Amino acid sequence: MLPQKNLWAMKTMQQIEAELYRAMFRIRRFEETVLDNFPKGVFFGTTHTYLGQEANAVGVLHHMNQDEVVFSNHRCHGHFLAYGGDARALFAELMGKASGVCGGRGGSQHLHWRNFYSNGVQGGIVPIAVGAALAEKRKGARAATVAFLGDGTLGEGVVYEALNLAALWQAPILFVVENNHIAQTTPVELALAGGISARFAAFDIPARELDTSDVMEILPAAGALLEQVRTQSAPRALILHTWRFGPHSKGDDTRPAETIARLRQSRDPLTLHAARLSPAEKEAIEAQVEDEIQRAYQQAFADPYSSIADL
Amino acid sequence: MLPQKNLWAMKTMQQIEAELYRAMFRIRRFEETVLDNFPKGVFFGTTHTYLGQEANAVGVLHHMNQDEVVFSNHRCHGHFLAYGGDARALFAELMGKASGVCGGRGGSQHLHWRNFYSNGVQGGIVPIAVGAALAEKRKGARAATVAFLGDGTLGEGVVYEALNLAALWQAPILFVVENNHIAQTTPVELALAGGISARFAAFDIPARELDTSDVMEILPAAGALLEQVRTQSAPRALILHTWRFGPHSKGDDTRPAETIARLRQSRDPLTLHAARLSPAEKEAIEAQVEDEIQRAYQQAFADPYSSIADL
Amino acid sequence: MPTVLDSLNTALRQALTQDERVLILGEDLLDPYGGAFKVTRGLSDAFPGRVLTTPISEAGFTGLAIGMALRGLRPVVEIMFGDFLTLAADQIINHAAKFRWMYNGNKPETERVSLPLVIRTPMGGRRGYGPTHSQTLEKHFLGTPGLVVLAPCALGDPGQLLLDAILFTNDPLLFVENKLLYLAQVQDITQSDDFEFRIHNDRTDAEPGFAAPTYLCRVRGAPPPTLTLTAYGYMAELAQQAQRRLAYEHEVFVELVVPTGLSPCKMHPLLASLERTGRLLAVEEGTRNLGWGAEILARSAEALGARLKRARRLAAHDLPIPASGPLEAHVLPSVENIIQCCLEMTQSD
Amino acid sequence: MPTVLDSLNTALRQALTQDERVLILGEDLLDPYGGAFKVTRGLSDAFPGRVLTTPISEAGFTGLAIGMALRGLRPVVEIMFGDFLTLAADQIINHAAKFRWMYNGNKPETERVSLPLVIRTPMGGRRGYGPTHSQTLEKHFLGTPGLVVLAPCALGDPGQLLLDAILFTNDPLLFVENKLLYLAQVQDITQSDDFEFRIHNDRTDAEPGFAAPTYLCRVRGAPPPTLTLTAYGYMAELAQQAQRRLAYEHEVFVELVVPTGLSPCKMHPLLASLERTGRLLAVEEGTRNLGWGAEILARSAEALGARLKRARRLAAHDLPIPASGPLEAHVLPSVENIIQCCLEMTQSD
Ligand SMILES: Cc1ncc(C[n+]2csc(CCOP(=O)(O)OP(=O)(O)O)c2C)c(N)n1
Ligand SMILES: Cc1ncc(C[n+]2csc(CCOP(=O)(O)OP(=O)(O)O)c2C)c(N)n1
Ligand SMILES: [Mg+2]
Ligand SMILES: [Mg+2]
Repeated sequence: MLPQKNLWAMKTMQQIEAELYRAMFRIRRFEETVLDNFPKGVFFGTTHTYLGQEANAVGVLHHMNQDEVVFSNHRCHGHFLAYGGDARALFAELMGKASGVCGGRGGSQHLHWRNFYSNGVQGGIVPIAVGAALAEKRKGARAATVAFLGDGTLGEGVVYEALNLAALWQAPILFVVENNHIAQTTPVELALAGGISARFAAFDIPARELDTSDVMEILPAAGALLEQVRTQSAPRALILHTWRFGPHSKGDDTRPAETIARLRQSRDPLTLHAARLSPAEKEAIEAQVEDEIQRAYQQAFADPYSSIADL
Repeated sequence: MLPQKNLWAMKTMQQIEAELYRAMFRIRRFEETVLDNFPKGVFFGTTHTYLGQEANAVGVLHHMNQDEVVFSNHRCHGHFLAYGGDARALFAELMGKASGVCGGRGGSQHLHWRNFYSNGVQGGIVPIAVGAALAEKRKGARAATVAFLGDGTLGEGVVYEALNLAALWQAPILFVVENNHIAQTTPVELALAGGISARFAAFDIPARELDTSDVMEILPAAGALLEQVRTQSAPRALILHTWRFGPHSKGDDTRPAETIARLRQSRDPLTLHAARLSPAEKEAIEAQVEDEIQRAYQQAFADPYSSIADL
Repeated sequence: MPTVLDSLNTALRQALTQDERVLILGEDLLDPYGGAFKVTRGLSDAFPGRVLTTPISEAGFTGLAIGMALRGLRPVVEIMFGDFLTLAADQIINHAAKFRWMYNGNKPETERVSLPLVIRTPMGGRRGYGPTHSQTLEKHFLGTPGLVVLAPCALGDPGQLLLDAILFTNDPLLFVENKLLYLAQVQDITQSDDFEFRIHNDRTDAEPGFAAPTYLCRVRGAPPPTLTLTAYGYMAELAQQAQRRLAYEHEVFVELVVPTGLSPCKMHPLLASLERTGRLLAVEEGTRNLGWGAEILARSAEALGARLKRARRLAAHDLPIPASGPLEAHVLPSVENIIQCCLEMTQSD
Repeated sequence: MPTVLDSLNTALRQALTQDERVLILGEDLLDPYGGAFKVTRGLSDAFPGRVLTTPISEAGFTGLAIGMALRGLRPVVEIMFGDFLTLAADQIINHAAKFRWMYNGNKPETERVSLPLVIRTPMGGRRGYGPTHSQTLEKHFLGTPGLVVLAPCALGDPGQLLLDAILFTNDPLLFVENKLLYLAQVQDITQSDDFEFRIHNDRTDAEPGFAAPTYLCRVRGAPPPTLTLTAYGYMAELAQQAQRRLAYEHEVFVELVVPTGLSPCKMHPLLASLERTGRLLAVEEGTRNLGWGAEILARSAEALGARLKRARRLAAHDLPIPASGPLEAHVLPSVENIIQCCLEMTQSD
């Protein structure tokens, strides 16, 4: 949400709520468009959509300043769009087009734009995020770094090396764990012994847990933690219990359809938040976003493929 | 202490105390002999002595049955000797002799004998120990596995992968952390954020902490935990706060001499335990051990070098 | 004929049936999903408790398997993408590969350790997965003392190779499966109309019952070859396509040598062919520098000296693998590239 | 002349002085200890807060340094023993080496990332440290796209090589220091009574100001060489000793080519020498299979074809490195081995 950031102080709550809805709806429609069009063969490789988790990225990244840094993972579209990334460039990246975020080199999981970085190896980017946070600290910047990671990624040892170093050297970083209760097809219970917040406590990193899909709960919690990160120049963790509505990548959901249906009913961040908007406002936003996403898709589609001349 | 094990039930407390003293004194004199003779050039490579930590290995491994398994680390001489390993074979291994524990291939850090294994890469053997414990469990054996690791080794991520797997799959293993407050030259405070027992708690592994150099405190605590490991077929941790009396390897101690002197005064496991023995008994044991170690050294010294014909 | 995937799946099933010490560990292995590439599909249902789905801890569960192997089981590890072998590099290089030799100095037979561990992993690109899910990284593990590296191909019996490895190895073994090979049909080399095959059934000395064959392939009825082409895994498929087209479209006749053992590498079938042709092209999907082909060329140069008239490697460009289809296709070696190279090498001399 | 250790220590001091973005991270670096091999001795006292002693977390602190480099610092990492690079393999291969290329597609200059990271590490045996503290493992990292690998030698100015790397690289760079080289005296190649040197000052194209020279060495006044010997790092020292003895004791004259850039490898000085001699011996301390020498032989065979009359590699035996002195000495290549090989290669033809 970089562009709007400076206006924050001047905004009414209503405006903010509308913006949050717009941001979440943008992700939702982007991801749905990806899944809908995948069978047509327009995209290369595979994808991991953010459906159901939109409130996390939007609630956290709404607070980011221009000079602040975000590290993301394989499920990065939502993070990227919430950071302010361009939908056309992201579509184009997935399509292997020259106009893509990384000119088609990275594809869905490997993005870099401004201070946003993602990679496709679970956990490996976490110590890198800590290093980035320390670099900003050394420059004397009061910039926070955010690192997103999933519940499954808590299986990787390097994450704990990173937590230890972050705590020892007081890196100004917010770890955001998105516990969507599943890793690919593995339920969190089969992969994770003990508790998530206990893992941060073990390294002396204060953690806050939220079990919600309501962006208006995530927003202030994230804001408060980020302020602590900035002012105390120290690590914090935010553990968001959340749900994945779609498949892990494409067509690989082994959960019962009823489970998903129930989740979509009770834990849809868009439905929850839409209730705060007037129907007219909601419709207007949705129409604008729909238009934006469709245009972005069409433009990306029309863009030329990456050229071997650029290699 | 394998050979004596079957006699345990028949032993008096006095006999046990004498045995423990013998075992600790054996380690002490072995290590002192190593350090004393190193400058003569009789050993290859380097060494990490167990001086000051004797009560840990002896208190824990006294309980091991023949079919049980031990994983050790770079500081393995004490573990090896307490396990029942032969002093001559260990001297010979350090001297690169054919009669060495591994025929001179491994040297000081890389030992294998019966169910005892060590390696020189910090932390890497910890998941291997968990796998071994699970293999014994699968065989239906009620055998416990013990894995020793130092405070510094808690920096390695793979240790946490191992803890998670041990807890998820209920491996019958006892993790013994020897927190000697230093890793090479790095004080534990510079390397470890949060707490050691919290790190086990985070993975749902019950841990017991002892801050003692008294083998008679370690012995029952280890015994009780090992019984839990065997009967509940589940992981446990024993955290032993302890002190290294010697250099990390040779001549590389950066701690003030007074600190070491104070530790030797207050926390010497041998002095502490010797008080329980009659002076005559103590002297008799010491004389026997002295003789054993000197003979072991001389024999190893006289043994032929490993031969390239055996490669 | 079955696909390579079916063949491997059957082999795993047989291994679990024939030896109860066999276990499988890896990420997302449980049915109905049955693993990311489905090589383990159906196994967790058929063998409850013996197919263990793990957390995302490549080093950790590889380590577990090493411990299991040391203590008498015969575990099989799946690393979901070969790209993530890097995470288990220390477990493989500094633990598994060393233990057997390092611990066994001077010990009587009964006190020796063995380490029967198979690590299977899919490698390779051409699916648009991008820089961290498309690599051919086995080159970083070739030449590790104590580690055997095998790569099945669509010739012969890839499942048998895997089964033998699981049942008979006593050393840690890396089994590299190219992703595109999975859906290829196994070629019955005894019944080919187009090709003539010979098999060198290299039994590696240390492992009784365990063979890593090398296949020699010529276009049926072709005149003597003027160049030796060597490739493994899925590149062998592309090389065979190139071989056919070279014969039919260009009247250039090459002999194709396809090893399944990459490390240690047995050279005699290749060297025998080179004695005939004097020209060598090694094709691989990994990047060129310090790749498998480097060892092949080095050994050929050592053995033949001036009799090696021309030698070249064809490999991926020296870049990460891009996600965009056209870029990826350009970076990886193609049938066209192979044909082009062979033509250059046989025309000018 | 200073020792190689002094030269490297001075270079680190200069780097910290000349560019305040430079930081050093690694285990046990703080004074008075100053690092396990003392290459960083005195630096933490002189530059408080810029020499960071880390927990035992090779992947973790390498990752930290990658993040620092991405965000504008110029970190230098020390891995205490090169054997433990395996623990950072994923950070190096799947993160550091890829980012620059993968992220920079089609971006304007100002939006590109760079990743100026130097990872220094001591490698090598002959000190009796045994299987996990004596290896020469750089071969597993050579040929990684996006990763530069350098190895200083005692010729010329090893410190300058390190200083240039730290100040001028924009790519991740692995700097491999053989342990026995530390105590060797730097050889002033402009003032040698016994040897004649030529330098090829290969500036790698991408890095202005950053050069990885190759040294050519002949015994002063010797007749034209009949064999090209190539080696790097400490093996270059042994090769030079062999070269001298070959000349004086056997009247066999070889040209020694010592590169400091291992990957990418610049071949022209070597190839030029081979055009003169037609015989190549590559010597390395790592194990033979898929080692540096494989790439050297492969490239030589590609470039020279039948003009490469004889080619061989001399390397460590295909085993872990034993701790016992006599075994270790046998497993690693020696001056005697080099002499023997050169004699065999020049006598029979
Ligand atoms: C090191 C590594 N191992 C395995 C994978 C394959 N993989 C991709 S996503 C994923 C599951 C990740 O789960 P989680 O961290 O919970 O994130 P989520 O997908 O639920 O958002 C796996 C196993 C990978 N990308 N990297
Ligand atoms: C992976 C790895 N990194 C570094 C080392 C070098 N090293 C050997 S012992 C040691 C310190 C270990 O400290 P700790 O675990 O506390 O054990 P202690 O030596 O105190 O018994 C270090 C850094 C190593 N052996 N392995
Ligand atoms: Mg998840
Ligand atoms: Mg310690």
